[in-house]
Amino acid sequence: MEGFEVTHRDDSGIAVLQLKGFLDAHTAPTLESALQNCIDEQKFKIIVNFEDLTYISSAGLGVFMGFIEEVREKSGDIKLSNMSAKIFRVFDLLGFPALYDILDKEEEAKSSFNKQ
Amino acid sequence: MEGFEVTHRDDSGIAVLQLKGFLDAHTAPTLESALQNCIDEQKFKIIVNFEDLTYISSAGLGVFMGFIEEVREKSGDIKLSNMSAKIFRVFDLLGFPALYDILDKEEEAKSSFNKQ
Amino acid sequence: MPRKQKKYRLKFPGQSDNLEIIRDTVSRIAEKAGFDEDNINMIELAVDEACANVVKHAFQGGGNKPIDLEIIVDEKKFTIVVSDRGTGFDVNKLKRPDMKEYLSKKRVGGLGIHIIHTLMDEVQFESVPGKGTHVRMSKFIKNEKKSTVKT
Amino acid sequence: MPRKQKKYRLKFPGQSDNLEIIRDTVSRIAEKAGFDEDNINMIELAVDEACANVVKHAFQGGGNKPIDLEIIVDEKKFTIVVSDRGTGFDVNKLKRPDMKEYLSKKRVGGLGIHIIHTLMDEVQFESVPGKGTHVRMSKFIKNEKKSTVKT
Ligand SMILES: Nc1ncnc2c1ncn2[C@@H]1O[C@H](COP(=O)(O)OP(=O)(O)O)[C@@H](O)[C@H]1O
Ligand SMILES: Nc1ncnc2c1ncn2[C@@H]1O[C@H](COP(=O)(O)OP(=O)(O)O)[C@@H](O)[C@H]1O
Repeated sequence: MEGFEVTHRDDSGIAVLQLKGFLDAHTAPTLESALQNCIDEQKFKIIVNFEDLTYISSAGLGVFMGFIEEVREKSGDIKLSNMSAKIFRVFDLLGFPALYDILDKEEEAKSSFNKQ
Repeated sequence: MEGFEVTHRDDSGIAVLQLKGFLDAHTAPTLESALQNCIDEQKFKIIVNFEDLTYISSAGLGVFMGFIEEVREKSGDIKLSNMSAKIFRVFDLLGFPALYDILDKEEEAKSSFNKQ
Repeated sequence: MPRKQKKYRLKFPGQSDNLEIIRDTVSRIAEKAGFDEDNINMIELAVDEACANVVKHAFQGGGNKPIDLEIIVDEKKFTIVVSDRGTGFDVNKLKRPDMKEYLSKKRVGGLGIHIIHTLMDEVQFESVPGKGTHVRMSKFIKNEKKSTVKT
Repeated sequence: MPRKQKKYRLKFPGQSDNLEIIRDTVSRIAEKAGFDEDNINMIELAVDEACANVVKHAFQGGGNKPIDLEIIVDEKKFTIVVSDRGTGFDVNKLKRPDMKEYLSKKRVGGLGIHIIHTLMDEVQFESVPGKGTHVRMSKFIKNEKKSTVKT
Protein backbone atom coordinates (compact mmCIF):
# COMPACT_ATOMS: atom_id res chain seq x y z
CA MET A 1 0.00 0.00 0.00
CA GLU A 2 1.06 3.48 -0.83
CA GLY A 3 0.22 5.31 2.40
CA PHE A 4 0.79 8.96 3.15
CA GLU A 5 3.87 10.82 4.37
CA VAL A 6 4.60 14.42 5.31
CA THR A 7 8.23 15.52 5.35
CA HIS A 8 8.98 18.76 7.17
CA ARG A 9 11.83 20.96 5.92
CA ASP A 10 12.94 24.42 6.97
CA ASP A 11 14.00 26.72 4.14
CA SER A 12 15.45 29.93 5.65
CA GLY A 13 12.58 30.44 8.04
CA ILE A 14 9.85 29.10 5.75
CA ALA A 15 8.34 25.74 6.77
CA VAL A 16 8.04 23.43 3.77
CA LEU A 17 5.76 20.40 4.03
CA GLN A 18 6.39 17.84 1.31
CA LEU A 19 3.40 15.51 0.80
CA LYS A 20 3.66 11.98 -0.55
CA GLY A 21 1.03 9.34 -1.32
CA PHE A 22 -2.69 9.87 -0.90
CA LEU A 23 -4.54 12.40 1.23
CA ASP A 24 -8.01 11.13 2.14
CA ALA A 25 -10.22 10.93 5.23
CA HIS A 26 -7.87 8.31 6.67
CA THR A 27 -4.63 10.21 6.23
CA ALA A 28 -5.84 13.83 6.67
CA PRO A 29 -5.15 13.75 10.45
CA THR A 30 -1.44 13.24 9.69
CA LEU A 31 -1.35 16.48 7.68
CA GLU A 32 -3.40 18.19 10.36
CA SER A 33 -0.80 17.45 13.04
CA ALA A 34 2.02 18.53 10.75
CA LEU A 35 0.34 21.92 10.23
CA GLN A 36 -0.47 22.16 13.93
CA ASN A 37 3.23 21.60 14.65
CA CYS A 38 4.19 24.52 12.41
CA ILE A 39 1.82 26.77 14.30
CA ASP A 40 2.98 25.51 17.68
CA GLU A 41 6.51 26.39 16.60
CA GLN A 42 5.31 29.86 15.57
CA LYS A 43 6.06 29.18 11.92
CA PHE A 44 3.38 30.95 9.95
CA LYS A 45 5.05 31.05 6.55
CA ILE A 46 4.21 27.64 5.18
CA ILE A 47 4.67 26.07 1.76
CA VAL A 48 2.96 22.78 1.01
CA ASN A 49 4.66 20.97 -1.86
CA PHE A 50 2.27 18.52 -3.59
CA GLU A 51 4.79 17.06 -6.02
CA ASP A 52 4.51 13.45 -4.80
CA LEU A 53 0.83 13.55 -3.85
CA THR A 54 -1.20 11.17 -6.01
CA TYR A 55 -4.71 11.75 -4.66
CA ILE A 56 -6.72 14.24 -2.63
CA SER A 57 -10.33 14.24 -1.41
CA SER A 58 -12.40 16.88 0.40
CA ALA A 59 -11.05 15.63 3.73
CA GLY A 60 -7.61 16.77 2.54
CA LEU A 61 -8.87 20.15 1.31
CA GLY A 62 -10.68 20.65 4.60
CA VAL A 63 -7.38 20.53 6.50
CA PHE A 64 -6.19 23.73 4.80
CA MET A 65 -9.48 25.50 5.53
CA GLY A 66 -8.93 24.73 9.20
CA PHE A 67 -5.65 26.66 9.45
CA ILE A 68 -5.66 29.41 6.85
CA GLU A 69 -7.42 32.02 8.96
CA GLU A 70 -5.16 31.68 11.99
CA VAL A 71 -2.02 31.67 9.87
CA ARG A 72 -3.04 34.84 8.02
CA GLU A 73 -3.94 36.61 11.23
CA LYS A 74 -0.31 36.09 12.22
CA SER A 75 0.80 37.68 8.92
CA GLY A 76 1.73 34.30 7.54
CA ASP A 77 0.23 32.25 4.72
CA ILE A 78 -0.14 28.70 3.43
CA LYS A 79 1.06 28.61 -0.17
CA LEU A 80 0.57 25.53 -2.30
CA SER A 81 2.98 24.36 -5.01
CA ASN A 82 3.89 21.61 -7.49
CA MET A 83 0.41 20.18 -7.97
CA SER A 84 -0.19 17.64 -10.72
CA ALA A 85 -3.08 18.41 -13.07
CA LYS A 86 -5.14 15.75 -11.29
CA ILE A 87 -4.70 17.35 -7.87
CA PHE A 88 -5.18 20.90 -9.17
CA ARG A 89 -8.47 19.88 -10.75
CA VAL A 90 -9.91 19.01 -7.33
CA PHE A 91 -8.85 22.37 -5.86
CA ASP A 92 -10.23 24.11 -8.92
CA LEU A 93 -13.53 22.23 -8.74
CA LEU A 94 -14.22 23.88 -5.42
CA GLY A 95 -12.97 27.35 -6.26
CA PHE A 96 -9.93 27.14 -4.01
CA PRO A 97 -7.65 29.08 -6.39
CA ALA A 98 -9.61 32.20 -5.37
CA LEU A 99 -8.64 31.71 -1.75
CA TYR A 100 -5.20 30.14 -1.85
CA ASP A 101 -1.97 31.08 -3.54
CA ILE A 102 -1.25 28.09 -5.78
CA LEU A 103 2.12 28.23 -7.54
CA ASP A 104 3.77 26.02 -10.12
CA LYS A 105 7.06 25.61 -8.28
CA GLU A 106 8.19 25.69 -4.66
CA GLU A 107 10.80 28.33 -5.62
CA GLU A 108 8.07 30.70 -6.78
CA ALA A 109 6.18 30.21 -3.53
CA LYS A 110 9.37 30.97 -1.65
CA SER A 111 10.14 34.17 -3.55
CA SER A 112 6.53 35.33 -3.24
CA PHE A 113 6.94 35.04 0.55
CA ASN A 114 10.21 36.96 0.44
CA LYS A 115 8.70 39.79 -1.62
CA GLN A 116 6.07 40.45 1.03
CA MET B 1 -4.87 -2.83 -16.50
CA GLU B 2 -1.74 -4.73 -17.19
CA GLY B 3 -2.95 -7.36 -19.65
CA PHE B 4 -0.91 -10.03 -21.35
CA GLU B 5 1.24 -9.94 -24.46
CA VAL B 6 3.25 -12.50 -26.39
CA THR B 7 5.95 -11.24 -28.73
CA HIS B 8 7.26 -13.71 -31.28
CA ARG B 9 10.90 -13.47 -32.39
CA ASP B 10 12.98 -15.73 -34.58
CA ASP B 11 16.56 -16.29 -33.43
CA SER B 12 18.43 -18.26 -36.13
CA GLY B 13 15.73 -20.87 -36.51
CA ILE B 14 14.67 -20.94 -32.86
CA ALA B 15 11.26 -19.44 -32.07
CA VAL B 16 11.41 -17.16 -29.04
CA LEU B 17 8.17 -16.21 -27.31
CA GLN B 18 8.55 -13.25 -24.96
CA LEU B 19 5.77 -13.10 -22.37
CA LYS B 20 4.61 -9.91 -20.69
CA GLY B 21 1.99 -9.23 -18.01
CA PHE B 22 -0.08 -11.92 -16.33
CA LEU B 23 -0.86 -15.44 -17.50
CA ASP B 24 -4.12 -16.69 -15.98
CA ALA B 25 -7.26 -18.50 -17.12
CA HIS B 26 -8.28 -15.39 -19.06
CA THR B 27 -5.05 -14.85 -20.96
CA ALA B 28 -3.85 -18.48 -21.38
CA PRO B 29 -5.66 -18.83 -24.76
CA THR B 30 -3.40 -16.09 -26.17
CA LEU B 31 -0.29 -18.11 -25.30
CA GLU B 32 -1.97 -21.24 -26.63
CA SER B 33 -2.44 -19.72 -30.08
CA ALA B 34 1.11 -18.40 -30.10
CA LEU B 35 2.45 -21.91 -29.45
CA GLN B 36 0.03 -23.39 -31.96
CA ASN B 37 1.39 -20.92 -34.53
CA CYS B 38 4.94 -22.15 -33.92
CA ILE B 39 3.84 -25.70 -34.54
CA ASP B 40 1.83 -24.78 -37.63
CA GLU B 41 5.00 -23.16 -38.98
CA GLN B 42 6.94 -26.34 -38.20
CA LYS B 43 9.04 -24.57 -35.59
CA PHE B 44 9.67 -27.10 -32.87
CA LYS B 45 12.61 -25.47 -31.16
CA ILE B 46 10.91 -23.02 -28.88
CA ILE B 47 12.19 -20.77 -26.08
CA VAL B 48 9.70 -19.06 -23.82
CA ASN B 49 11.22 -16.02 -22.11
CA PHE B 50 9.41 -15.16 -18.86
CA GLU B 51 11.37 -12.00 -18.07
CA ASP B 52 8.38 -9.63 -18.11
CA LEU B 53 5.80 -12.07 -16.78
CA THR B 54 4.46 -10.95 -13.41
CA TYR B 55 2.01 -13.76 -12.58
CA ILE B 56 1.18 -17.32 -13.60
CA SER B 57 -1.58 -19.72 -12.51
CA SER B 58 -2.24 -23.37 -13.33
CA ALA B 59 -4.10 -22.32 -16.47
CA GLY B 60 -0.77 -20.93 -17.72
CA LEU B 61 1.20 -24.03 -16.74
CA GLY B 62 -1.39 -26.20 -18.44
CA VAL B 63 -0.67 -24.58 -21.80
CA PHE B 64 2.87 -25.99 -21.81
CA MET B 65 1.61 -29.46 -20.89
CA GLY B 66 -0.62 -29.36 -23.95
CA PHE B 67 2.27 -28.96 -26.42
CA ILE B 68 5.37 -30.54 -24.93
CA GLU B 69 4.71 -34.08 -26.15
CA GLU B 70 4.07 -33.15 -29.76
CA VAL B 71 7.07 -30.82 -29.88
CA ARG B 72 9.41 -33.49 -28.50
CA GLU B 73 8.12 -36.11 -30.91
CA LYS B 74 9.32 -33.80 -33.67
CA SER B 75 12.77 -33.65 -31.99
CA GLY B 76 12.10 -30.16 -30.73
CA ASP B 77 11.62 -28.85 -27.20
CA ILE B 78 10.05 -26.03 -25.23
CA LYS B 79 12.72 -24.44 -23.03
CA LEU B 80 11.83 -21.89 -20.41
CA SER B 81 14.06 -18.97 -19.38
CA ASN B 82 14.38 -15.75 -17.36
CA MET B 83 11.80 -16.60 -14.68
CA SER B 84 11.56 -14.37 -11.63
CA ALA B 85 11.68 -16.17 -8.28
CA LYS B 86 7.92 -15.70 -7.94
CA ILE B 87 7.15 -17.42 -11.25
CA PHE B 88 9.72 -20.18 -10.70
CA ARG B 89 8.14 -21.00 -7.35
CA VAL B 90 4.85 -21.90 -9.07
CA PHE B 91 6.60 -24.21 -11.55
CA ASP B 92 8.60 -25.72 -8.71
CA LEU B 93 5.50 -26.24 -6.57
CA LEU B 94 4.17 -28.64 -9.16
CA GLY B 95 7.43 -30.43 -9.94
CA PHE B 96 7.74 -28.95 -13.41
CA PRO B 97 11.55 -28.59 -13.23
CA ALA B 98 11.71 -32.40 -13.59
CA LEU B 99 9.90 -32.24 -16.89
CA TYR B 100 10.99 -28.96 -18.47
CA ASP B 101 14.35 -27.43 -19.15
CA ILE B 102 14.29 -24.21 -17.14
CA LEU B 103 17.29 -21.94 -17.70
CA ASP B 104 18.40 -18.70 -16.13
CA LYS B 105 18.99 -16.84 -19.38
CA GLU B 106 17.63 -17.03 -22.91
CA GLU B 107 21.23 -17.32 -24.20
CA GLU B 108 21.73 -20.53 -22.23
CA ALA B 109 18.51 -21.96 -23.61
CA LYS B 110 19.71 -21.09 -27.09
CA SER B 111 23.13 -22.70 -26.68
CA SER B 112 21.58 -25.81 -25.13
CA PHE B 113 19.49 -26.15 -28.30
CA ASN B 114 22.54 -25.72 -30.48
CA LYS B 115 24.54 -28.35 -28.57
CA GLN B 116 21.93 -31.01 -29.32
CA MET C 1 -33.27 -5.80 -17.22
CA PRO C 2 -30.89 -5.41 -20.16
CA ARG C 3 -28.96 -8.58 -20.85
CA LYS C 4 -25.59 -6.92 -20.91
CA GLN C 5 -25.88 -5.53 -17.40
CA LYS C 6 -23.00 -6.43 -15.11
CA LYS C 7 -23.20 -6.26 -11.35
CA TYR C 8 -20.42 -6.00 -8.83
CA ARG C 9 -20.72 -5.86 -5.10
CA LEU C 10 -18.18 -4.83 -2.48
CA LYS C 11 -18.73 -4.94 1.25
CA PHE C 12 -15.95 -3.60 3.46
CA PRO C 13 -15.71 -2.80 7.16
CA GLY C 14 -16.80 0.82 7.62
CA GLN C 15 -13.43 2.16 8.67
CA SER C 16 -11.38 4.83 6.98
CA ASP C 17 -8.39 2.54 6.37
CA ASN C 18 -10.49 0.70 3.76
CA LEU C 19 -11.15 3.79 1.63
CA GLU C 20 -7.97 3.22 -0.36
CA ILE C 21 -8.84 -0.35 -1.43
CA ILE C 22 -12.40 0.70 -2.23
CA ARG C 23 -11.15 3.54 -4.46
CA ASP C 24 -8.68 1.30 -6.25
CA THR C 25 -11.15 -1.51 -6.84
CA VAL C 26 -13.88 0.82 -8.11
CA SER C 27 -11.33 2.52 -10.40
CA ARG C 28 -10.41 -0.85 -11.90
CA ILE C 29 -14.05 -1.67 -12.57
CA ALA C 30 -14.55 1.79 -14.14
CA GLU C 31 -11.49 1.21 -16.31
CA LYS C 32 -12.95 -2.10 -17.49
CA ALA C 33 -16.19 -0.28 -18.32
CA GLY C 34 -14.19 1.81 -20.79
CA PHE C 35 -13.86 5.18 -19.03
CA ASP C 36 -10.82 7.32 -19.72
CA GLU C 37 -8.50 8.47 -16.95
CA ASP C 38 -10.29 11.76 -16.24
CA ASN C 39 -13.64 10.05 -15.81
CA ILE C 40 -12.10 7.28 -13.70
CA ASN C 41 -10.63 9.97 -11.43
CA MET C 42 -14.04 11.63 -11.08
CA ILE C 43 -15.78 8.35 -10.24
CA GLU C 44 -13.00 7.50 -7.77
CA LEU C 45 -13.38 10.82 -5.94
CA ALA C 46 -17.20 10.76 -5.86
CA VAL C 47 -17.20 7.22 -4.44
CA ASP C 48 -14.56 8.14 -1.87
CA GLU C 49 -16.61 11.12 -0.69
CA ALA C 50 -19.73 8.96 -0.29
CA CYS C 51 -17.81 6.26 1.58
CA ALA C 52 -15.94 8.74 3.78
CA ASN C 53 -19.36 10.11 4.81
CA VAL C 54 -20.45 6.63 5.82
CA VAL C 55 -17.42 6.27 8.09
CA LYS C 56 -17.59 9.80 9.50
CA HIS C 57 -21.33 10.49 9.75
CA ALA C 58 -23.29 7.23 9.45
CA PHE C 59 -20.98 5.28 11.79
CA GLN C 60 -19.48 8.36 13.48
CA GLY C 61 -16.01 6.94 13.09
CA GLY C 62 -16.65 3.82 15.15
CA GLY C 63 -18.37 0.46 15.07
CA ASN C 64 -17.94 -2.55 12.90
CA LYS C 65 -20.73 -2.14 10.35
CA PRO C 66 -20.09 -2.52 6.63
CA ILE C 67 -19.99 -0.04 3.78
CA ASP C 68 -21.91 -1.73 1.00
CA LEU C 69 -21.21 -0.80 -2.63
CA GLU C 70 -23.20 -2.06 -5.56
CA ILE C 71 -21.94 -1.27 -9.04
CA ILE C 72 -24.18 -1.77 -12.04
CA VAL C 73 -22.73 -1.38 -15.51
CA ASP C 74 -24.72 -1.47 -18.72
CA GLU C 75 -24.05 -0.05 -22.17
CA LYS C 76 -25.13 3.43 -21.21
CA LYS C 77 -24.49 3.97 -17.55
CA PHE C 78 -22.10 3.22 -14.72
CA THR C 79 -24.00 3.33 -11.44
CA ILE C 80 -22.68 3.02 -7.90
CA VAL C 81 -24.96 2.69 -4.91
CA VAL C 82 -23.25 3.29 -1.57
CA SER C 83 -25.37 2.03 1.32
CA ASP C 84 -25.04 2.01 5.07
CA ARG C 85 -27.22 1.07 8.01
CA GLY C 86 -25.96 3.97 10.08
CA THR C 87 -27.49 7.09 11.59
CA GLY C 88 -29.23 8.38 8.48
CA PHE C 89 -30.05 12.08 8.11
CA ASP C 90 -32.69 14.46 6.82
CA VAL C 91 -32.04 14.72 3.10
CA ASN C 92 -34.41 17.72 2.81
CA LYS C 93 -32.09 19.79 4.96
CA LEU C 94 -29.23 19.21 2.54
CA LYS C 95 -28.44 22.41 0.72
CA ARG C 96 -25.83 22.49 -2.00
CA PRO C 97 -23.38 24.89 -0.46
CA ASP C 98 -22.92 28.33 -1.96
CA MET C 99 -19.21 28.03 -2.68
CA LYS C 100 -18.67 31.80 -2.55
CA GLU C 101 -20.13 31.96 0.90
CA TYR C 102 -18.37 28.75 1.84
CA LEU C 103 -14.97 30.04 0.90
CA SER C 104 -15.45 33.49 2.44
CA LYS C 105 -16.49 31.92 5.74
CA LYS C 106 -13.59 29.50 5.55
CA ARG C 107 -15.85 26.77 6.84
CA VAL C 108 -14.38 23.32 7.32
CA GLY C 109 -16.23 20.45 5.70
CA GLY C 110 -19.51 20.31 3.81
CA LEU C 111 -17.77 19.74 0.50
CA GLY C 112 -18.35 16.03 -0.06
CA ILE C 113 -21.89 16.12 -1.39
CA HIS C 114 -21.06 19.17 -3.51
CA ILE C 115 -18.23 17.19 -5.12
CA ILE C 116 -20.49 14.20 -5.77
CA HIS C 117 -23.09 16.40 -7.49
CA THR C 118 -20.46 18.16 -9.56
CA LEU C 119 -18.65 15.04 -10.77
CA MET C 120 -21.51 12.64 -11.47
CA ASP C 121 -24.29 12.86 -14.07
CA GLU C 122 -27.09 11.60 -11.83
CA VAL C 123 -27.17 11.66 -8.03
CA GLN C 124 -29.87 10.58 -5.65
CA PHE C 125 -29.85 10.52 -1.83
CA GLU C 126 -32.23 8.36 0.16
CA SER C 127 -31.92 8.39 3.91
CA VAL C 128 -34.03 7.41 6.89
CA PRO C 129 -32.85 8.81 10.22
CA GLY C 130 -32.01 5.91 12.50
CA LYS C 131 -32.03 3.41 9.62
CA GLY C 132 -29.37 4.40 7.12
CA THR C 133 -28.57 5.93 3.78
CA HIS C 134 -28.35 5.02 0.09
CA VAL C 135 -26.41 7.27 -2.25
CA ARG C 136 -26.99 6.37 -5.90
CA MET C 137 -24.76 8.05 -8.45
CA SER C 138 -24.28 7.44 -12.15
CA LYS C 139 -22.02 8.46 -14.96
CA PHE C 140 -23.05 8.04 -18.58
CA ILE C 141 -20.81 5.91 -20.76
CA LYS C 142 -20.15 7.89 -23.93
CA ASN C 143 -18.57 6.74 -27.15
CA GLU C 144 -15.21 6.61 -25.42
CA LYS C 145 -15.95 2.94 -24.64
CA LYS C 146 -13.22 0.83 -26.19
CA SER C 147 -12.53 -2.87 -26.10
CA THR C 148 -12.59 -3.77 -22.45
CA VAL C 149 -9.85 -6.38 -22.33
CA LYS C 150 -6.22 -5.78 -23.17
CA THR C 151 -4.71 -9.20 -23.80
CA MET D 1 -17.47 -14.34 17.53
CA PRO D 2 -14.21 -12.55 18.34
CA ARG D 3 -14.62 -8.78 18.44
CA LYS D 4 -11.70 -8.07 16.19
CA GLN D 5 -13.07 -10.08 13.27
CA LYS D 6 -13.26 -8.18 10.00
CA LYS D 7 -15.41 -9.23 7.09
CA TYR D 8 -15.09 -8.33 3.45
CA ARG D 9 -17.32 -9.44 0.63
CA LEU D 10 -16.73 -9.28 -3.12
CA LYS D 11 -19.24 -10.33 -5.74
CA PHE D 12 -18.11 -10.19 -9.36
CA PRO D 13 -19.61 -11.46 -12.61
CA GLY D 14 -18.37 -15.03 -13.13
CA GLN D 15 -16.24 -14.31 -16.19
CA SER D 16 -12.52 -14.81 -16.57
CA ASP D 17 -11.81 -11.14 -17.29
CA ASN D 18 -12.61 -10.38 -13.65
CA LEU D 19 -9.96 -12.71 -12.23
CA GLU D 20 -7.34 -9.97 -12.33
CA ILE D 21 -9.33 -7.47 -10.23
CA ILE D 22 -10.31 -10.23 -7.80
CA ARG D 23 -6.64 -11.21 -7.34
CA ASP D 24 -5.54 -7.63 -6.84
CA THR D 25 -8.28 -6.78 -4.37
CA VAL D 26 -7.74 -9.93 -2.30
CA SER D 27 -3.98 -9.25 -2.29
CA ARG D 28 -4.57 -5.77 -0.92
CA ILE D 29 -6.77 -7.14 1.85
CA ALA D 30 -4.12 -9.79 2.65
CA GLU D 31 -1.47 -7.06 2.77
CA LYS D 32 -3.59 -5.11 5.23
CA ALA D 33 -3.90 -8.25 7.36
CA GLY D 34 -0.11 -8.15 7.73
CA PHE D 35 1.07 -10.97 5.43
CA ASP D 36 4.46 -10.69 3.79
CA GLU D 37 4.89 -10.79 0.03
CA ASP D 38 5.40 -14.57 -0.21
CA ASN D 39 2.24 -15.30 1.71
CA ILE D 40 0.29 -12.69 -0.26
CA ASN D 41 1.42 -14.41 -3.46
CA MET D 42 0.25 -17.79 -2.15
CA ILE D 43 -3.16 -16.45 -1.14
CA GLU D 44 -3.49 -14.67 -4.50
CA LEU D 45 -2.77 -17.86 -6.43
CA ALA D 46 -5.04 -20.08 -4.32
CA VAL D 47 -7.95 -17.65 -4.69
CA ASP D 48 -7.35 -17.35 -8.43
CA GLU D 49 -7.44 -21.15 -8.82
CA ALA D 50 -10.72 -21.40 -6.92
CA CYS D 51 -12.29 -18.55 -8.92
CA ALA D 52 -11.01 -19.86 -12.26
CA ASN D 53 -12.73 -23.16 -11.42
CA VAL D 54 -15.99 -21.31 -10.85
CA VAL D 55 -15.76 -19.73 -14.31
CA LYS D 56 -14.58 -22.88 -16.08
CA HIS D 57 -16.45 -25.67 -14.31
CA ALA D 58 -19.33 -24.23 -12.26
CA PHE D 59 -20.49 -21.87 -15.02
CA GLN D 60 -18.78 -23.73 -17.86
CA GLY D 61 -17.41 -20.49 -19.23
CA GLY D 62 -20.78 -18.89 -19.85
CA GLY D 63 -23.71 -17.27 -18.10
CA ASN D 64 -24.00 -14.19 -15.96
CA LYS D 65 -23.91 -15.62 -12.44
CA PRO D 66 -21.66 -14.15 -9.76
CA ILE D 67 -18.51 -15.41 -8.07
CA ASP D 68 -19.01 -14.64 -4.41
CA LEU D 69 -16.01 -14.17 -2.13
CA GLU D 70 -16.22 -13.74 1.59
CA ILE D 71 -13.06 -12.86 3.48
CA ILE D 72 -12.92 -13.16 7.24
CA VAL D 73 -9.89 -11.85 9.08
CA ASP D 74 -9.25 -12.27 12.78
CA GLU D 75 -6.06 -12.24 14.84
CA LYS D 76 -5.18 -15.81 13.95
CA LYS D 77 -6.57 -16.63 10.56
CA PHE D 78 -7.25 -15.22 7.11
CA THR D 79 -10.14 -17.13 5.57
CA ILE D 80 -11.59 -16.87 2.07
CA VAL D 81 -14.79 -18.60 1.07
CA VAL D 82 -15.36 -18.78 -2.68
CA SER D 83 -18.96 -19.67 -3.51
CA ASP D 84 -20.92 -20.27 -6.67
CA ARG D 85 -24.40 -21.44 -7.57
CA GLY D 86 -23.15 -23.40 -10.54
CA THR D 87 -23.02 -27.07 -11.54
CA GLY D 88 -21.48 -28.42 -8.35
CA PHE D 89 -19.54 -31.71 -8.38
CA ASP D 90 -18.93 -34.84 -6.37
CA VAL D 91 -16.28 -33.87 -3.83
CA ASN D 92 -15.71 -37.51 -2.90
CA LYS D 93 -14.37 -38.22 -6.35
CA LEU D 94 -11.69 -35.58 -5.93
CA LYS D 95 -8.31 -37.18 -5.59
CA ARG D 96 -5.20 -35.12 -4.96
CA PRO D 97 -3.26 -35.91 -8.09
CA ASP D 98 -0.11 -37.99 -7.87
CA MET D 99 2.24 -35.40 -9.35
CA LYS D 100 4.73 -38.04 -10.57
CA GLU D 101 2.01 -39.78 -12.51
CA TYR D 102 0.59 -36.45 -13.58
CA LEU D 103 3.83 -35.25 -15.05
CA SER D 104 4.70 -38.56 -16.72
CA LYS D 105 1.29 -38.67 -18.41
CA LYS D 106 1.63 -35.04 -19.42
CA ARG D 107 -2.02 -34.50 -18.57
CA VAL D 108 -3.48 -31.06 -19.05
CA GLY D 109 -5.33 -29.55 -16.09
CA GLY D 110 -6.21 -30.98 -12.70
CA LEU D 111 -3.66 -28.80 -10.95
CA GLY D 112 -5.87 -26.13 -9.39
CA ILE D 113 -7.11 -28.00 -6.34
CA HIS D 114 -3.62 -29.42 -5.76
CA ILE D 115 -2.25 -25.88 -5.68
CA ILE D 116 -4.94 -24.73 -3.25
CA HIS D 117 -4.15 -27.61 -0.86
CA THR D 118 -0.43 -26.98 -1.10
CA LEU D 119 -0.54 -23.23 -0.51
CA MET D 120 -3.20 -22.89 2.17
CA ASP D 121 -3.19 -24.15 5.78
CA GLU D 122 -6.81 -25.32 5.87
CA VAL D 123 -8.97 -26.21 2.89
CA GLN D 124 -12.52 -27.48 2.75
CA PHE D 125 -14.72 -28.23 -0.26
CA GLU D 126 -18.48 -28.41 -0.03
CA SER D 127 -20.42 -29.04 -3.20
CA VAL D 128 -23.90 -30.16 -4.14
CA PRO D 129 -24.30 -31.28 -7.77
CA GLY D 130 -26.83 -29.01 -9.44
CA LYS D 131 -26.67 -26.47 -6.59
CA GLY D 132 -23.15 -25.10 -6.32
CA THR D 133 -19.87 -25.13 -4.47
CA HIS D 134 -18.19 -23.48 -1.48
CA VAL D 135 -14.42 -23.59 -1.20
CA ARG D 136 -13.21 -22.44 2.22
CA MET D 137 -9.50 -21.89 2.63
CA SER D 138 -7.47 -20.34 5.42
CA LYS D 139 -3.97 -19.19 6.14
CA PHE D 140 -2.76 -18.69 9.69
CA ILE D 141 -1.50 -15.26 10.61
CA LYS D 142 1.86 -15.73 12.33
CA ASN D 143 3.93 -13.23 14.24
CA GLU D 144 4.81 -11.54 10.99
CA LYS D 145 1.79 -9.29 11.56
CA LYS D 146 2.98 -5.72 11.66
CA SER D 147 1.14 -2.44 11.96
CA THR D 148 -1.51 -2.59 9.26
CA VAL D 149 -1.60 1.01 8.17
CA LYS D 150 1.30 2.88 6.68
CA THR D 151 0.50 6.55 7.14
N1 LIG E 1 -24.00 8.34 4.85
C1 LIG E 1 -24.40 9.37 5.64
N2 LIG E 1 -24.96 9.13 6.86
C2 LIG E 1 -25.37 10.15 7.66
N3 LIG E 1 -25.24 11.44 7.34
C3 LIG E 1 -24.70 11.77 6.14
C4 LIG E 1 -24.24 10.76 5.24
N4 LIG E 1 -23.76 11.37 4.14
C5 LIG E 1 -23.89 12.69 4.34
N5 LIG E 1 -24.47 12.95 5.54
C6 LIG E 1 -24.84 14.28 6.09
O1 LIG E 1 -24.68 15.26 5.07
C7 LIG E 1 -23.83 16.31 5.52
C8 LIG E 1 -23.01 16.88 4.36
O2 LIG E 1 -22.02 15.98 3.94
P1 LIG E 1 -20.74 16.48 3.13
O3 LIG E 1 -21.20 17.40 2.04
O4 LIG E 1 -19.99 15.29 2.69
O5 LIG E 1 -19.86 17.36 4.14
P2 LIG E 1 -19.15 16.99 5.50
O6 LIG E 1 -18.89 15.51 5.48
O7 LIG E 1 -17.90 17.76 5.47
O8 LIG E 1 -20.09 17.40 6.57
C9 LIG E 1 -23.00 15.70 6.61
O9 LIG E 1 -22.54 16.66 7.51
C10 LIG E 1 -23.97 14.72 7.25
O10 LIG E 1 -24.80 15.36 8.18
N1 LIG F 1 -16.46 -24.53 -8.45
C1 LIG F 1 -16.53 -25.73 -9.06
N2 LIG F 1 -17.70 -26.13 -9.66
C2 LIG F 1 -17.78 -27.33 -10.28
N3 LIG F 1 -16.75 -28.22 -10.37
C3 LIG F 1 -15.58 -27.89 -9.80
C4 LIG F 1 -15.40 -26.64 -9.13
N4 LIG F 1 -14.12 -26.58 -8.66
C5 LIG F 1 -13.54 -27.75 -9.02
N5 LIG F 1 -14.40 -28.54 -9.71
C6 LIG F 1 -14.14 -29.91 -10.21
O1 LIG F 1 -12.89 -30.36 -9.70
C7 LIG F 1 -12.03 -30.78 -10.77
C8 LIG F 1 -10.56 -30.51 -10.44
O2 LIG F 1 -10.29 -29.11 -10.48
P1 LIG F 1 -8.81 -28.58 -10.67
O3 LIG F 1 -7.91 -29.33 -9.74
O4 LIG F 1 -8.82 -27.11 -10.50
O5 LIG F 1 -8.36 -28.96 -12.14
P2 LIG F 1 -8.95 -28.53 -13.57
O6 LIG F 1 -9.64 -27.23 -13.38
O7 LIG F 1 -7.76 -28.40 -14.43
O8 LIG F 1 -9.85 -29.66 -13.97
C9 LIG F 1 -12.53 -30.04 -11.98
O9 LIG F 1 -12.23 -30.72 -13.16
C10 LIG F 1 -14.04 -29.99 -11.72
O10 LIG F 1 -14.67 -31.17 -12.11
